[in-house]
Amino acid sequence: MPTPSAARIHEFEVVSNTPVAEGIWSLVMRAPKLAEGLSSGQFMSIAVPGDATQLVRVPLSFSKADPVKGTVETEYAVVGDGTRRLSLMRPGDTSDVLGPGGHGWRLESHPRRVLLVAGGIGITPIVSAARWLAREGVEFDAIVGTKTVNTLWGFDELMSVGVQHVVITSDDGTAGDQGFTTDALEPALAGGEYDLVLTCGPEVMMHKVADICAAVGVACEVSMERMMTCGFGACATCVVPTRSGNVGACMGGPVFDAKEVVW
Amino acid sequence: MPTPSAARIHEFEVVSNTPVAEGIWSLVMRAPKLAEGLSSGQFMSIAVPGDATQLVRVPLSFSKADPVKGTVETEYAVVGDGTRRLSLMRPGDTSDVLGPGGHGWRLESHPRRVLLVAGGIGITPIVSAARWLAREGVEFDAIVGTKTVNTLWGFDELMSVGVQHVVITSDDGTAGDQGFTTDALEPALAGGEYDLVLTCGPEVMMHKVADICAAVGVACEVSMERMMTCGFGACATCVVPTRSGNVGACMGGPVFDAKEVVW
Amino acid sequence: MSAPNMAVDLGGIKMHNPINTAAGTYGFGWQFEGFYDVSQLGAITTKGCAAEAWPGNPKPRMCEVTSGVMNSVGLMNPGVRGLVEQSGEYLQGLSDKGCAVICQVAGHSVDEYVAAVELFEELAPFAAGLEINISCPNIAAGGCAMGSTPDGAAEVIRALRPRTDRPLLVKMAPARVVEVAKALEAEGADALSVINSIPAMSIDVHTRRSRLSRPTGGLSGPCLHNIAVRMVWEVAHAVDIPVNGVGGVMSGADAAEFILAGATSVSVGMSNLVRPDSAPRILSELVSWVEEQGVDDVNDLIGAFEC
Amino acid sequence: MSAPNMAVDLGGIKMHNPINTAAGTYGFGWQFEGFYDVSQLGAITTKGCAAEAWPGNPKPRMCEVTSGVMNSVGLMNPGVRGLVEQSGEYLQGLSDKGCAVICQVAGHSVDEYVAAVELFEELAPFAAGLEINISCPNIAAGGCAMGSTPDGAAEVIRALRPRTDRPLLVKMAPARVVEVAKALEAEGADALSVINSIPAMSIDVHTRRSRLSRPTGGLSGPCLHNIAVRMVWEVAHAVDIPVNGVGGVMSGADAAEFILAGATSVSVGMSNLVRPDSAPRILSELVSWVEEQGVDDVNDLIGAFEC
Ligand SMILES: Cc1cc2nc3c(=O)[nH]c(=O)nc-3n(C[C@H](O)[C@H](O)[C@H](O)COP(=O)(O)OP(=O)(O)OC[C@H]3O[C@@H](n4cnc5c(N)ncnc54)[C@H](O)[C@@H]3O)c2cc1C
Ligand SMILES: Cc1cc2nc3c(=O)[nH]c(=O)nc-3n(C[C@H](O)[C@H](O)[C@H](O)COP(=O)(O)OP(=O)(O)OC[C@H]3O[C@@H](n4cnc5c(N)ncnc54)[C@H](O)[C@@H]3O)c2cc1C
Ligand SMILES: Cc1cc2nc3c(=O)[nH]c(=O)nc-3n(C[C@H](O)[C@H](O)[C@H](O)COP(=O)(O)O)c2cc1C
Ligand SMILES: Cc1cc2nc3c(=O)[nH]c(=O)nc-3n(C[C@H](O)[C@H](O)[C@H](O)COP(=O)(O)O)c2cc1C
Ligand code: FES
Ligand code: FES
Repeated sequence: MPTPSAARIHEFEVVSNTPVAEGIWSLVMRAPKLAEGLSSGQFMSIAVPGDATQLVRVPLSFSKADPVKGTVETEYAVVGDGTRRLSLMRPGDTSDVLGPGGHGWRLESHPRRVLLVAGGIGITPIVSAARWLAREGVEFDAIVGTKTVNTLWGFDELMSVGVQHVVITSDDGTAGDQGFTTDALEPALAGGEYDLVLTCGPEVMMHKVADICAAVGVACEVSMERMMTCGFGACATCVVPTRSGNVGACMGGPVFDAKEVVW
Repeated sequence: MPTPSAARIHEFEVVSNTPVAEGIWSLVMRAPKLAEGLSSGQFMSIAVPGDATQLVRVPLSFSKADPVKGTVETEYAVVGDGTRRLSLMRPGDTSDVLGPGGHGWRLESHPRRVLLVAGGIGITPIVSAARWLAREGVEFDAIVGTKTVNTLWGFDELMSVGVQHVVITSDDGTAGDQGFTTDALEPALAGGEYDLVLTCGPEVMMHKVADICAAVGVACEVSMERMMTCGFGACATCVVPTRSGNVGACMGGPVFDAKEVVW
Repeated sequence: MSAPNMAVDLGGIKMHNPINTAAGTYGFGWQFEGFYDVSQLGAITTKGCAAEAWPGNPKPRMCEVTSGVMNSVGLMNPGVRGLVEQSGEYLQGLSDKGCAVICQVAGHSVDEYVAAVELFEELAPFAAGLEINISCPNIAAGGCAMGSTPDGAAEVIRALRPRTDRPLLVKMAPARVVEVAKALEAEGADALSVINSIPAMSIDVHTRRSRLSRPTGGLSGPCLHNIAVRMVWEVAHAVDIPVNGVGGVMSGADAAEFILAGATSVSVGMSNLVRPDSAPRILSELVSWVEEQGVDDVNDLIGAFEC
Repeated sequence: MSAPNMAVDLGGIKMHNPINTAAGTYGFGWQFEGFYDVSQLGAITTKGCAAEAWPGNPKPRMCEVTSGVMNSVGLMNPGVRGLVEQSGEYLQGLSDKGCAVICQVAGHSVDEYVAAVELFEELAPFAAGLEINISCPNIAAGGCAMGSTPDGAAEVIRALRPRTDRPLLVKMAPARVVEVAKALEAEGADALSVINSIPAMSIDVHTRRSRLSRPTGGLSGPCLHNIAVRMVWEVAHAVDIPVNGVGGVMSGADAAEFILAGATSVSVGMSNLVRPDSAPRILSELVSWVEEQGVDDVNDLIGAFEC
């Protein structure tokens, strides 16, 4: 039989849940088995309480899984009703979470130096990637894009885990360079230092990142977002068109080899 | 134009909400305008939070409205999901309530002495009636029926407001006399002291009370329960068949002249 | 920016804004006067009335289900004469204030519909239009049974059309809507109300009995909203007469969805019952949406859904 | 008291209990093996497969609505060969453990249905029955378009009946269910699955666009449960072949409602997706209910609704 998802249902308890930037919250939950099982780039699907008419779980990446403390941390943008209700959860509140979900970052190319490219809330799995690269002893730099200075999160986290060099870009120039991550990407790749780019952010951004990498021949992995109903491969609502056909983002992804994706 | 309901939407805050007998809770809420407006035998419809799939309000009678403190008290039986969720409300929690609803006790016969007959949770508007009769200076006695001693509530309240004589009946004989309220009613009416009976309880009980009163020629008012959707006369889901046709319990009732009801 | 035009024309019924009420959830209008000034709505639709009074069905007439209610009221009504006696003066006043009064018409047979329409013609000068209910799921004859096939629906309107010059709306059942709508348009209906409650069933699994006094009832509420939006869209594409969207409207966004799908007006139903001040709130949310959309006339948004 | 008999016979498909799964919400079964032993269910129904693989529709394929989801997956599937290659061994094992494997069959035309059935005959010895999906709301041809009229539905089954001796279930659209069911019975269908998701529409009122990649999608979930119960009841009264109840089953009580309304078996759908361990929980709740009802055979409760 094909391999079923490794996801299980885990009860969790909120340890902390606080705003860390404009519209962005950081949730730390206690869920020991999940914390052990998650590998970087995977995701989890949270049953958010508070509105019994809304049954679908909210899929989120994580920035840190701490198997020792048994905790998982995620940063999320409040964009609609599910994430708004999530932001209302208080320390001690409980619910359940399904995970670990899908395929994480692959590093199949055994890179020597990695460039991380995050757009907006795409920073969450990028911070996780940074922690993991640091653990693996792979050097890395980062480009972090934000709308404006108030919506920026992740710089301190990247620094603390040992990023070498970070370029910040902002749409309005209030933080770092004015412009998009992709503006910073071309010059960064010009030096030829990188043999892998990991990226997460708006799909248009990731598409452009993928194109730029392809043009200069650098491997690229993208973390794709889709409307997910189940999160474990049963419903086919989350597919990403790839060169080998439609592939479910919740099992074959969310991380894909950028060359495989048909944008 | 015919007279619309006097009901309005009132925000309320829970003052206390505690179990007072097996399966019976007492809720005190602060809702000053409602407390001023309610007259005995009327009802209110509470929007109970906690399950967004359940939109219909829970209609409840009240046992005490205190215009000075601005509070309203009700005793309710936890019988299903709405009342279960109501029992989860904590002091300080808020929601809204629609009221006052309908017609209360009428006393149209200008009684000298009244007999109150309560079955089960029907005690709530009966305690309110007792307070009101006491205020009006009308003497009254009571028959209170309960399943068993643990589900009994209201005896102390009736005593404290000056009931002259109370007969308790219980299905299993654990409190007062074993039997039904109606077993106690016939002997009570035999003396000819009463010129009005007010009753609330299961419909079969009220029907029997009405028949007994009719047989001995004593006026009787009954407080009827119906599935209510609106509580203010707009939907016709709550009708009671009467000699003058179907009448909405939420506007023409919940209190009806027993002689009018077609059982 | 000046306030956008909200006035719409529902097949000859002039409404100063698109918000209407759903028959059976709004009594005869005056029930809501304690909560707000009803004349601010574009129209109200009164409870379906037949030529003679109907007693309706036994209790229980309502049960609550997931995100909705089921009812089996069975068109209990005071008859056209009863309506006019009890509420005629109020409705005339409402009409004088510029709120369109739509009177719903009930019947068990073509003859009964004819008799009711003739009585409305005679007694109800305040009626801006008549809504023919051929879709009540809770009566043994007439209603749903007639309104669920193109032939049955057409037969009723064919008989009524010559009896009145007033705008005739038809309240449609949630069945075969495209075929039925075309048949109704061909018979001269001026507008279509889409949809009535959906026949449904709720069983108490402990007693094995229906939670209503009849085996089935009509389902209302947000649970069916997206089904109704689809039906409005289908009907609006199939016919040239305007559509009044009905079903699960709890917010201005829900009303806007109907308008984008092709509805000229929108009826608030169950929402009136659970929160009596819903309709004016929904109206003001709708006005805000029209403003946000940057148009100066709500009519520019009717059917403006982009595929 | 000994445990009640839960085994039922769905038109020749032997199930050791009445719990089945709804096509499209259960993958090919193995997706759930991480959560529980799938063979404890009475049956599973696999994702609709056509003779050749289908890519399905573009994104977004899902949006959430009040107490439900809408999907426009469009029957993306690996084709019968793909199913057998990827999942055939697993499904054979499941069948060997006593869980009935029902394979759903998709097509855009009668010929495509025939081709798919012939492939299943050839390649899928594990199939206890075939469920013909003539009710997918998300494909341009076939599906709903064929299954919504008695003639269209009959035509498909007339062509398939001679090609297989296996039990043929038909997955019905939520439209004209009595007429369609009778037509299907007359053509030799062995059982009917009632209902597929209901065509619905959800519009983002800010962008004026559909929240799916197509204008409409299929609505699933508790929002439509009571509509489905009514349809099961109507169909069960209209035909003599057994019915599999589908729609909004989230609990044992929901399943029990279907059984009382006349269903022989019950499919769990959307509930699988939001809580992957739903089906065995629903089964155990159903067993408790049968015990509470004081019968020793679930078959005594089929259609035991009292009017
Ligand atoms: C694998 C994966 C990882 C993700 N990681 C993160 C993360 O770390 N931080 C973060 O802020 N967001 C993340 N997202 C996005 C997040 O799931 C959505 O923002 C969230 O579901 C929105 O829910 P809502 O009810 O608040 O908003 P809604 O009002 O429902 O929708 C707002 C927008 O969110 C998106 N969305 C809604 N529901 C889903 C769903 N079930 N699946 C996918 N997208 C949806 C839609 O594009 C929609 O337009 C991730 C999504 C996926 C698929
Ligand atoms: C005018 C009036 C006054 C009432 N006063 C009291 C009171 O003081 N104390 C008290 O305990 N109960 C009172 N009730 C009954 C109370 O409304 C129901 O017990 C309550 O609504 C049950 O809701 P639920 O969700 O807990 O139960 P459900 O699971 O919904 O139903 C349990 C039972 O409660 C009844 N019920 C449910 N909903 C309604 C409704 N909307 N209207 C009427 N009956 C319903 C039904 O008979 C049902 O079988 C009163 C009812 C009315 C109409
Ligand atoms: C209690 C109740 C009574 C109703 N009575 C009628 C009626 O008399 N005539 C009618 O056409 N529809 C009637 N309906 C249906 C509504 O008019 C409306 O079509 C349906 O409820 C869907 O809209 P909603 O979801 O906004 O309520 C009734 C609905 C309810 C809840
Ligand atoms: C994501 C998704 C995919 C579906 N795919 C199919 C399918 O391939 N074939 C089919 O007959 N029904 C399909 N359905 C419909 C279900 O089988 C079922 O009939 C419907 O969802 C109602 O049941 P529920 O409310 O329990 O989900 C699908 C439903 C969903 C939510
Ligand atoms: S979300 Fe269900 S298959 Fe991916
Ligand atoms: S509850 Fe609506 S009329 Fe009485």
